[in-house]
Amino acid sequence: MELLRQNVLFVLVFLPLLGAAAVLPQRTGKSARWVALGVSIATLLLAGLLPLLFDSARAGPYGYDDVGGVVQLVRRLPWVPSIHAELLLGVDGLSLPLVLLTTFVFVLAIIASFKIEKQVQGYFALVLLLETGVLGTFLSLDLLLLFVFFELSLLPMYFLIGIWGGPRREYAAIKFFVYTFVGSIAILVALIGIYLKAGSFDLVRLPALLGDLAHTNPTLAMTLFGLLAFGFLVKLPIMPFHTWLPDAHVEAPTPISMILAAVLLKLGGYGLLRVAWPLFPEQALAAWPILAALAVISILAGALCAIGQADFKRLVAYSSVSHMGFVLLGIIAMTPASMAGAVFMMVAHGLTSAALFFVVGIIYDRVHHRQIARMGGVGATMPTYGRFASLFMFASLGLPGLCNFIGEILVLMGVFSAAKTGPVSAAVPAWAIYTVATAAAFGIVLTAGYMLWCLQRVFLGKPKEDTATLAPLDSRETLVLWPLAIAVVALGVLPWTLVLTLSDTTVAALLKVLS
Amino acid sequence: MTGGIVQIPSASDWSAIGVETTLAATLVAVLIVPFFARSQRGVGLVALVGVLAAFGVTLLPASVSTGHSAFFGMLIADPAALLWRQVLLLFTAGVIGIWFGATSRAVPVGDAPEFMTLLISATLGLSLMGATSNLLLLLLAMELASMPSYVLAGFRKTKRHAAEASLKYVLFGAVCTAVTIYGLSLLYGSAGTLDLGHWITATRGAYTPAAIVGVFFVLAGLLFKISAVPAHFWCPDVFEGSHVDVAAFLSVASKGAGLLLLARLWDGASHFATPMVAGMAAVLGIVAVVTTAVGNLGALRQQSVKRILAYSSIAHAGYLLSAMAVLPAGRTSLLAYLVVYAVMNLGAFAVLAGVERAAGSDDVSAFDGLAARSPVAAVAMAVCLVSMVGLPPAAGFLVKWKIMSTLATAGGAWWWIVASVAINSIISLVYYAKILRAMFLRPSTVRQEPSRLITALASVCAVTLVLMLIAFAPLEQWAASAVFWQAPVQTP
Amino acid sequence: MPTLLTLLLLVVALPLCGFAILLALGKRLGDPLGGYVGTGFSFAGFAAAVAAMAAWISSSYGFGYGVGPLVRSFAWLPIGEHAGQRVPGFLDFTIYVDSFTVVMLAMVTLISAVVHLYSLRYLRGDARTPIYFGRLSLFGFSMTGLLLSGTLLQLLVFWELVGLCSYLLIGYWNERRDARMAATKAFLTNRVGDVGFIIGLCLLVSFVGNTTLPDLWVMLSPTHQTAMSNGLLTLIGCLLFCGAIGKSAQFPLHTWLPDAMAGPTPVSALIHAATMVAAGVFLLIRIDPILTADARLFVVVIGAITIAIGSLCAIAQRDLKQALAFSTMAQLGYMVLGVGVGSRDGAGFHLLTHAFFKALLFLAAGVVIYGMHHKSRLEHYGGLFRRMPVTAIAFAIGALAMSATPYFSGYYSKELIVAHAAAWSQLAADSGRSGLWSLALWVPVIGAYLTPFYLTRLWMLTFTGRPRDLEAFEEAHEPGMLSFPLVVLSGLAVVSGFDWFPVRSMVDSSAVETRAQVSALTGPASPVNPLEHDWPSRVHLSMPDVETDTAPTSTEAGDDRVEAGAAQAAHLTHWAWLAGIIAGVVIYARGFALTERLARLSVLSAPREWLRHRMYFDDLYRWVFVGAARLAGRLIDRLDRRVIDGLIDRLALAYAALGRVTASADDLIVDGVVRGVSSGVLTSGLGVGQTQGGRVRVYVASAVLMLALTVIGTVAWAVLR
Amino acid sequence: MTVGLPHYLVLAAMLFAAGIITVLTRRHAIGILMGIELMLNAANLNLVAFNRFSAVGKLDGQVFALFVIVIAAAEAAVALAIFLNFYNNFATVDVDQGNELKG
Amino acid sequence: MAAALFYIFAAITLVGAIGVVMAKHIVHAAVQLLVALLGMAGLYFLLDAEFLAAAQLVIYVGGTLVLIIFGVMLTSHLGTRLMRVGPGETAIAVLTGLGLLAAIVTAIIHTRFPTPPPSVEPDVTRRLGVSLLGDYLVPFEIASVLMLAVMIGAAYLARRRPKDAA
Repeated sequence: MELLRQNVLFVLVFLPLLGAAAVLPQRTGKSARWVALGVSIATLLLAGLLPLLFDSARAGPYGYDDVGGVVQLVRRLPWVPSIHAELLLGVDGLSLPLVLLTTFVFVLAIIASFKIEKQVQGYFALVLLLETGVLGTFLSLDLLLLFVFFELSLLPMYFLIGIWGGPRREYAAIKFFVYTFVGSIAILVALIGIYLKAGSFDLVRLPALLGDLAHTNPTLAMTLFGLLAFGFLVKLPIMPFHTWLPDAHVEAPTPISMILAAVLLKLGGYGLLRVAWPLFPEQALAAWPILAALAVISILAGALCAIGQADFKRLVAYSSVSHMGFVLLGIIAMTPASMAGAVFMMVAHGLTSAALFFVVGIIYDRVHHRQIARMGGVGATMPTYGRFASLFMFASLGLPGLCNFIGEILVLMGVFSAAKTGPVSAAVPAWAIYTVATAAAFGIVLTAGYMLWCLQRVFLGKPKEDTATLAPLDSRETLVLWPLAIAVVALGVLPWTLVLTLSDTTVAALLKVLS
Repeated sequence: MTGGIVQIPSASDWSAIGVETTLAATLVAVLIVPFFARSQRGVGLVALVGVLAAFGVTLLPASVSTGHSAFFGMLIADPAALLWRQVLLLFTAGVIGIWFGATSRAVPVGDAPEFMTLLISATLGLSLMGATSNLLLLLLAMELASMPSYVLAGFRKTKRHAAEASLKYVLFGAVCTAVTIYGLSLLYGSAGTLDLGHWITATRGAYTPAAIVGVFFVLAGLLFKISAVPAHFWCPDVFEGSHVDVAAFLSVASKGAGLLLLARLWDGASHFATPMVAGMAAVLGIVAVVTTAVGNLGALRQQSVKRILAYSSIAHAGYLLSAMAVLPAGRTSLLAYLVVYAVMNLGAFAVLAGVERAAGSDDVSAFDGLAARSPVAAVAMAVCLVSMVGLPPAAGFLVKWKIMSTLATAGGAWWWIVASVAINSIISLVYYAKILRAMFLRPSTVRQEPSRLITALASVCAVTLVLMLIAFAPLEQWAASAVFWQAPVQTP
Repeated sequence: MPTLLTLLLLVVALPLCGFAILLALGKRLGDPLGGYVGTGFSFAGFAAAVAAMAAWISSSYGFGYGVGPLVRSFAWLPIGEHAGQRVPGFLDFTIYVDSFTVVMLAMVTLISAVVHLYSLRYLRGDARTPIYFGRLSLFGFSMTGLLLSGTLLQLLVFWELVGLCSYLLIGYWNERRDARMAATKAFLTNRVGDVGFIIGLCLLVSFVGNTTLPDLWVMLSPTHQTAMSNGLLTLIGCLLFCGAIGKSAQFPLHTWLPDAMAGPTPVSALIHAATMVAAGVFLLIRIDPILTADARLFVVVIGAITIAIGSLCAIAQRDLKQALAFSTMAQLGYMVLGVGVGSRDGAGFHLLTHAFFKALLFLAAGVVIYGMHHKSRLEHYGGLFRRMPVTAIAFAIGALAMSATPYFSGYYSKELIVAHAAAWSQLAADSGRSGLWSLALWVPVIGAYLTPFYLTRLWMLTFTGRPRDLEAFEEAHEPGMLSFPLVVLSGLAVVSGFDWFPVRSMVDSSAVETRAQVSALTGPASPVNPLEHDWPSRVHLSMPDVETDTAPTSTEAGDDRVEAGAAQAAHLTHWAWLAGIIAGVVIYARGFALTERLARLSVLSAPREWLRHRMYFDDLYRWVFVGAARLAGRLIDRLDRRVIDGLIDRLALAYAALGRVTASADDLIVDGVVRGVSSGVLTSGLGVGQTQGGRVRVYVASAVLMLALTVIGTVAWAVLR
Repeated sequence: MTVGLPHYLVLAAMLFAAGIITVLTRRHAIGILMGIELMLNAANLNLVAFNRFSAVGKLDGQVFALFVIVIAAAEAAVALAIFLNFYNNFATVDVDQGNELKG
Repeated sequence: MAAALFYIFAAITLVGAIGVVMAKHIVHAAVQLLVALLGMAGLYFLLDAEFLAAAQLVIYVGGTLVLIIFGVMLTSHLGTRLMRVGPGETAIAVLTGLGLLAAIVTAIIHTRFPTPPPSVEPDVTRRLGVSLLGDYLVPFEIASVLMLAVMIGAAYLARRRPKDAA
């Protein structure tokens, strides 16, 4: 048992990598697929162990479990002793839900990838490599290691879009790469500054080590925070750094879109929660007006953009921008509800966006285009599919009982209460908070607007020429849709039991650090 | 040391020159072998064995020294020199590997001995460059490194480009050498000694105007070897004109030797906190920034991968010089980067050699669809390129990080260089990505794939790069332990 | 107690089971069978509700009829307990049951059951009936869940779910464009209102950290320590009311309701007449204790405007269902106004009676439409009494009830509201308000005139005169299975107003129970019951800017006023009723003949067009909001692609250009600087035309030049120093 | 005024400058080489003069100068071979003609 | 006397050097170079470096210069006169050269070189020889390797390749 507790995270992170190594030499695409699926399922099962090993009731400070902190299953190995960088993995309430989401979505994405025919071994190896990168990012507690994994997730994505993508894949891949790389470099520079000031990369101890930097050198602290925030906001993405996202999504193959939306965007949010905020809470407060404006702009303009889209997938992509605005808003409000809402929103969006991209993929496989105007009545020709799609679209627009609602309402409640309690209330005038929150609340209407309008045009009505005869869902597609549907409903009904109970103590500990 | 009696070198003297002796023996062997066997590859094999034997010599306990001078102050045996020899010899072995994999069959009968002779004598010179601070030996070593290189650049003598490359190289080099020698004479005159170590400790960081002129002139010669601005012009043309193995050799061996020599001199001088020294550091910093920028910007619009790698090597010289500027603090980063740079360049050039051999062109388009043809080579190349960008999962990330953090530690104006490195990394991404794109995103145009040897060599490099990221500590310790030994000041 | 709770939960769970079964097995069950399953579950739900009502009335557990409400909380989202949340458990799952809840449950399940039964016949032959009944069951679940909700958040959850069901059922015939447009419109319009609701909710959370109803009442009362300023409380009240504006189709978010008639008629009866639209009023009744006088004024204004719009538009509609929809709007306006003027009981009472008679009217209209082969416009009707007498009588009963005919249920409930309105306007007059305030009385009174008028019009045009569409008339019929629900509802439409029938008494009792609960929460030690002065009583009068202790809001004074108001109201409404019916009979005795003639007068044609087009609200909204959103979407998208991406692309271009310029360091430095300087500056004109010089030489020259400049500079610096 | 170190040094500097100018003004490869020889001689003059005037006792400067002469010879040999090779390929020794590698 | 000799030799050297700079014909330049080298040898004599003077004459004049002239003859049956650059570039070159000259001269003038008492020691040539095999053993050997490499390299490049091998 002790052996398991000590090594489970390392095994979890590197299992997909081993899987990638196992996939490459497969002789046939078929065996590569099954090996990849097996590995991803094994990873999911292993991740499923974590909630059992993780003591979610432990309410301690934002520290390691050896002193009763919330970060558990910690394992450290030496890495670069001269700069005190370690191979340091650990899990807490912030990372655990995202790890579960990641492993879950990867299994589904791999099932969804069974149709890939081109260079199958390479494809699945890259997907598994990507999984290692993402899991590593979520589980690293060493800033340098986190950055390494963060970057590691960049390259496979570049290839996955660039090789298996649509007609403009090169453009999209390079745009994605350069955009996020610029963000990464910003993070890297910040990393150096942080290390110089703190002499450590230990994320959990850094807040204490950096303690008085805000007072001794406010300019430096602000610069470092700005660099970090910029890097992660690009990944999130927040307007106006978002333009890589629609292109990347439109060109990426369906499973990759699922992963990109469900998991990779979360790296940005996670980075903000794990790195930028705990390290520089005061700077985050000082930057509040800008960040809040960006969040609101993302919510509203993202939604308006989605209304204006003629391409189904672009629409869903812009909906991600809008939803990620809520995540940012939840993070910046720094109240228990808003933080919990942001964490939950990340998970919920992970499920709904993955599902929606898969929904788009299904119709694309049948009509070979994504023009909303040329679709119609799909609900009549493919009733089961229509029902699934409606479920996910309603989930995405925040219908109660489905998962996104919980995230949105918690974020909104949290932002409103930020005017009364928490660190933000002391730093920002209440009217500003109310203005931001009210503006964000109107995003709900716009979200409903584009989703319903899309639903109406694609799924309702009489079938058009392109959608008159469509093959029904095959078993593989159903196999992907069902788990997502169940998860979307289950998380909407039992948000606490399934997700938030894991994160609550960590959020509480984190808030102590922030205030 | 009066001139009357010839002194007998001691055992420690000989141990300091073991590598060079071995190389000289190899030289002879290479020249003799053709009399017995007219096999091209046999010659290569002999050279390879010789180089590896020399590497073996570096591993002998006798070669390890915490620092002493040998041959009456001519040579210095210290950890830094040892590190450089090890890197150089392994790298040269790698270059011979490239030669085996991509060139050997194309070499006209009878040319192999010449090639190997030149290569090994250049290696000998480069090896010595890392182990001396005597002005005379320094000059001879540089010349011994340079002159065979001039010929190597034009080794494919029926090719117009090769002829042009060697012409440019020799002219540029000769002028630089002449300037350097003039500078050396001024240095000699300003302190009356040929030992630069003594010279530095004697001047204590306060230089006369003549000495300043001398320093700049010598620096010009070293920058030529490093291919840094303003003496970088030769680099792209010569790389393009010469064969890949030669280009690979020049990119690391020649550059590294120059860097090590400069580091040795500057390491001694930088200890003194005088305006002159600070000014020198500033000059080096500016040179570093400009070099990086010129390298990266120059690479942007290139279509020839060889040229891209040439410009990239200029850029990397800039990164290395950035670390150089903050010596002695930057020594570990500099050496660690040098090691990683050698590995990643070897891997990239190996694949390039294989591709050029297969496709008959070094154009980016020759890389089209390499991932489909030879996935292993493509992945290895990708790892090397990613490492050059400075991204995980390759060691290039950590060493670039180390340079940046060293500069940042120095603080103040050095932050601008941190910014320069960061911005340049972004720029560099564009042209490296061009190759990545060709390899992975484009359909294949040619059928042939790089030879197994090349693929294996590149994979070894790639794996080494990844391993060095994971196990960075040993590399770092190695670099950290490679100190420059300073001869104690002798009272006249 | 367990029995009661079990029964209540059963009421909620049974429709959910029905939904689940229909969702899973619907396709296999097929047309009639799926319907039977759904109907069965709904009747079971009704049975459970009736049983619960019985248990409630006879309860002796410290709660129950006249004693106190049943409140049960379960942790649902205990966010922030570890972070030291000020009020823990603010996101609990709470069941709050009082007499009003119980009677509402019975009403909802009853009408739901009846509508299920009705739908079995109405939709016979439609292959997708399992889906229909599934959605109906989901609605049953959501609506009953809404009624049991003990926190505002929970209310919001079910609130949205009923909205979803409404969307799904309006759009049931989604191949019809009007149906799917109407569905989307309904959902979106409701969402606009919901934003207000959500903001209000969030403000509540922000200020008192709780949304549980009994707690809210206590915490927001003026004497409690977390008391908020009057202005803020008003704002919160208005925002929460926004939700009701959307859901109950109040001005200005009323436009979706007439469109919603595109759904099947039973759905209109259940959702858009009897239950869901009344949820807004239900919400208002729940938050009634925290509404300030200013908020009430806002509520009154909205209610009055809605009464006016609904009543007027109902006159001019040519479609039977649309006319009824506007009448629903008007009646909801009455309820809303009722809450505003302090007649919480009147509103609740009217809600229940209205549910019965309006469901009756819709179902009767449904029979007509079904009998006339889904022709719903009045032009096709006429003389149908002969063909469908039961329906005609049922419709007449419903119309009479709604017109507030004495001894019909609507009379009692509407009278109560008008009486309060009269008292309220009198209070306004006493405190020196302008005459405009008396509109709070006059608008309902005029509405009371218009209601019998347009209902008479509808009845006359449908059932009397000669048939206008003979072909359809010949085939018209009324199936018995459709008539049965009419009979049931007709009975209820009559009796539900009487005192012995457990409607009024239940509504009144809920006030007592609520008071008991508030006392229990503040505890016996508390010196003052925070709600002592003005609540709960049958009268709840308050006026903006009037000090509570001087204004006659005390129970006795209020009662006096209401007594006086009731007399005045009875006086006014009796005449209005009579006048309305007579006018209706006179004008429409001969079908459209007289109106056509009247319409030729241009004075009358313009208003008729105005009313027929629903006062052009729809067009206005379409132009302003929908158009604006799409335009903004398109613009921002363009901005995104052109400007932001354009900027990026342009940066990339500039970057490339920079690369091109600097990349050729050779060209630039060599041919540019050296040659440029030499030829341009020193020997102008010579260099450019010269043959391109060699390169290596210029390399050397550049390098030497740079070295020379450095050396010269440094030497100069060193020497001068 | 006796002839001292500065005289020699200035003369060497002049030679060096002459060499530089020669290098920069020749297109003929061998012409450039001659300029380089001049520069080397300037260095040699420096070395010998320094040895004579300011580093007496040892013969470092002279030895150095000797090696420079050797290097000069070697360099000339290599350079001429390369020129010849260039000439074989380009049929000229005009270094400006070697401009195919650029960019 | 020494001063006079210095000025004479200096003049010869300078004349040769300037001749090299100015010469229009490559062969003329070679001749001028010869003059400069001879002048240099004279200066070496003045500086008590007899062996070096001899080496200058033997190696430089006898070896290098001959090599250069060979080179000229091997390559210059084409036009050799016109290989000069344009006036603009010439100006730049001259300015650069003169600028450097000025800088160096300034530096020299402003530098105080160590001036130990001059001591004329005999046996320069012998001592040279000893130190070449003593202190300078390594450079001496390296120089030999260098010569070997250069010889092989130069021979390789200058060698005519059989037609078929290309």
